[in-house]
Amino acid sequence: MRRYLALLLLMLMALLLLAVAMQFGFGAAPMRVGSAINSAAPGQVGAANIVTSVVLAYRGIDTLGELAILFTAATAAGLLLGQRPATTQPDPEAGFILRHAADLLFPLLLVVGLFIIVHGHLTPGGGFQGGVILAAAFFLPLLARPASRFRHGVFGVVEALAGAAFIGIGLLALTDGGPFLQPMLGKGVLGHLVSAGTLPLLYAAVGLKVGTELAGLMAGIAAYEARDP
Amino acid sequence: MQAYAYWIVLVSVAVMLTGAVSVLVLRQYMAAVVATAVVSLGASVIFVVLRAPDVALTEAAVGTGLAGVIMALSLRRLGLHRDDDPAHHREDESGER
Amino acid sequence: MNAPVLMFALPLLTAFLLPVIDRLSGLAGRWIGPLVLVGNLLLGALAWPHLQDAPLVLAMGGFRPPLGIVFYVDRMAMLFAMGVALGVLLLWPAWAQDKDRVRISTLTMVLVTATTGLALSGDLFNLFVCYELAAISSYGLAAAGGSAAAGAATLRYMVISSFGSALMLIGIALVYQATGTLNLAQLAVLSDALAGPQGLIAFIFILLGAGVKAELFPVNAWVPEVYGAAAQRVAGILAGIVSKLALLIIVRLLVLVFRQPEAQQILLVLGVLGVITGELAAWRAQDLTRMLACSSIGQLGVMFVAFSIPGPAGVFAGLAVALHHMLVKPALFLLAERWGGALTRLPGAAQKSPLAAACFVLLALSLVGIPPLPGFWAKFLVVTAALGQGTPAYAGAVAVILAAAVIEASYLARVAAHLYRRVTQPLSANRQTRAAVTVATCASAALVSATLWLAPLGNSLQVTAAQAADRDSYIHNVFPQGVQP
Amino acid sequence: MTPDIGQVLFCGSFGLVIIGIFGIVLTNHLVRIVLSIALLETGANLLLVMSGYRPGAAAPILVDGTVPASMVDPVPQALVLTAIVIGVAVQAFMMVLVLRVHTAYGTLDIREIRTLLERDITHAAGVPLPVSPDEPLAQPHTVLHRGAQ
Repeated sequence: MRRYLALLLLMLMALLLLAVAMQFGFGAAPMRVGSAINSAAPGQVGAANIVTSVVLAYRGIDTLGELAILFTAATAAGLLLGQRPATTQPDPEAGFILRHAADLLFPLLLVVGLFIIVHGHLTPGGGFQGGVILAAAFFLPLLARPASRFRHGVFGVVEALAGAAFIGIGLLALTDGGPFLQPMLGKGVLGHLVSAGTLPLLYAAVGLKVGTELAGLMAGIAAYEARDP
Repeated sequence: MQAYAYWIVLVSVAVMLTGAVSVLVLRQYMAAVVATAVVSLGASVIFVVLRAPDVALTEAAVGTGLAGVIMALSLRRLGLHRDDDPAHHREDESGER
Repeated sequence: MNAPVLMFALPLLTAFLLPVIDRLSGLAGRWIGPLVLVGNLLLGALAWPHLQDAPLVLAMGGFRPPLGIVFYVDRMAMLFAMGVALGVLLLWPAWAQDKDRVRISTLTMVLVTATTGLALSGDLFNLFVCYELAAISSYGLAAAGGSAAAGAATLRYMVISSFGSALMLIGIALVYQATGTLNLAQLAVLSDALAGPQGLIAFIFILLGAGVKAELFPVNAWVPEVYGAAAQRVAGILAGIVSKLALLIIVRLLVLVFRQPEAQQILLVLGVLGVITGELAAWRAQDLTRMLACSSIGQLGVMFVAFSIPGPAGVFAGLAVALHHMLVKPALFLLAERWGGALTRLPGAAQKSPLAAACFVLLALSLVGIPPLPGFWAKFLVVTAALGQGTPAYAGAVAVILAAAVIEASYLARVAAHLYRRVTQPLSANRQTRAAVTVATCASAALVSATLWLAPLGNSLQVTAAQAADRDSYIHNVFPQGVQP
Repeated sequence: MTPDIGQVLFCGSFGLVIIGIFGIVLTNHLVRIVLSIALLETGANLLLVMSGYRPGAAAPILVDGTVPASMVDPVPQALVLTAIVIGVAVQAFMMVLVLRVHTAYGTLDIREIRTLLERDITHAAGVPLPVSPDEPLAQPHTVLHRGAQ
């Protein structure tokens, strides 16, 4: 009975949504704040990628909140996963292909990840996307050789310092009277690698933090005491 | 809007919706995870057509890559990753259609 | 004047650095959390005089409001921000064993950051991000007990909450598609674009999203399980403090953006249903923790009814009930740490810790609304504001609230009876912890002093509510020279 | 009447939302519920990006300094960047909880977990078990039927 009630409710909701959607003007974006940012961003922030200037400069607090969400998810997961008892024998060594592919891919993934982070303010991509690729790079050796110990300690320290760096750069603006998270260090020439002031530094902090956090999270799930089914 | 964009969107929406339905219908959970990744890829193609390259890269890297890896690792730990024959794995018929 | 921003940034900085600090010195790791909370309180006290005449508008990153995010710090926001700092300080989860202590302190500091952001922010999507941050840190804290029941209860809570936050995201997409902006003040100016069906559906989705943590009727099925399974201090924080902040989002949106009468009617109906289901479930409960959990659903239902009343009277009544509940409920949950089991285990408890039992009775009386205590004054405000509307719907709501007060009185009396039953053979009830007794006595002392100085407190609260409910002054404060997108 | 691109996109995003909600409400296996939540989030993200689109406008990225004539709204893209990462962070923690619950209760069916949860909470609180007549009298703490895995 409960199921048919739920089904009925969902049908009603589906019709409701579609009724609204059909007279939803697609392609008629009001562009109130959007066009103002599009015209102001290159001048005010100096980043070629306007979405990056929105993510880090205009809406920097959102990105700080999002960084905190990822940090909380990794911490809470670490809390629940706990340390794996040393007695359990690790998973078998990975196959030939995976081991050698992992050795081959590791440097490439690092380069691609760092490239995307560093060019966050010029081309599409940035801290989060590059950070995920870095996480894959850090996690790959553990996948290939499950016996090798994942150095949670080092990654924990890097993660904490990167997060503190993001907030530190934000608080730096307070020291000389400016508001929190104000972009500093001048804008440089639009389109050059060293431009848009502190934005690249912020995205580097985001990238490192995301990379180390997610690698720790994935290592935690992989090392969850291997129960053979 | 270029003409071919309409067809790209049409195909990727079709792929997304079939992927989404198959997430609920497929019996094996690893296949359901792959279906979710297909939906995510369809969405990232649409993001490219909607002139949102940043979002497309994020959806591909985070939505497909990371979510897929985490789900696959968890399924391995849950013992659901192999093609589970009913004898080995208790399949509660009442649960799924 | 950057004190409010520091109240947001410093707890987060502490949370990020806590693992490193704890590795350097265990003592620092143990005490830095409460220290930063005291710092938050001082910052709040520092900023309070500046808020007397006009609220503080802080543009983040120095970008003027419609482009960047703005923190709108009026008296109500600062009241809640300081309430969070004080509440979490009193309920600091000191129970954690050593190996989990660092992570649980980190999650608590992140929860303080998120709730402070919820109180201060003036941007719709930033409220969503802070709401998600509060949600994920409360998942971590609720499941931190490590028991299977805590994990399962948190899992069901996460399913409902993820469903709610996805709906909230759709609501924000609908609002952005109709107006093109996220700043609450500019949304208030453009609120007639949201008067149509699209606006109403966006309101319903955001209400359901924020309603999960505010224990709104259809989406509060998780409350008895999570508060029953999680640590009682975490339950106290979630029920007492975090639920009010989620409620604050809905109040801001109702006052500023969604002013169509259907929105208020929906809130009224869901509030009344919440009161009914909450009080009945609490009456049926056989253990103190579930009773307190369900009674907090009922109390929040009363708050929804109060905030659904248009105009400053509604905000004033709702604020009174919210602050009173914020003072009383965490202390009751703390007492439930030792007395949480079945009511049949309670006889003789008053003999073992008489002071705690006396505080319990005093707090319960105020919760029910016995005349001299502030609880009566808060409910009286709700009843008069509702009757002031004159419509039968509000009259029915008042009837439900009064009936709920009677039910509340009956089950709290049953608990008091169990507490004070004299038992001769070895007492089964266990003694209260020193921390719980001190917090309970602080809450009772605050309650008694509020009773004595009710008039001045009431007037200043009325001024705060009038300021919060004043839509035009909000728009003027954020855009002094008028809105130029 | 071939539907224009706007209606196709709406069918796609709302279709995802509705299938996601169906999946959460109607299926009982935890892994499927987690995947349905991911679908729901993807649908909501699609809707958010669509609300910032303008036909004929270019992506908001200045390629070697030339400012395109008209650009798409960058704000929803920044919001969706945040929303996607939030969705995956919550999903990762939920999977950790699924692992914990699976180890503790041995089942992944949300109905069984609900009954076991109620049993544990009432048992911990010391409240006598509400024995419903049509339920066989099971000992308070045995697991209903432990799955094979």
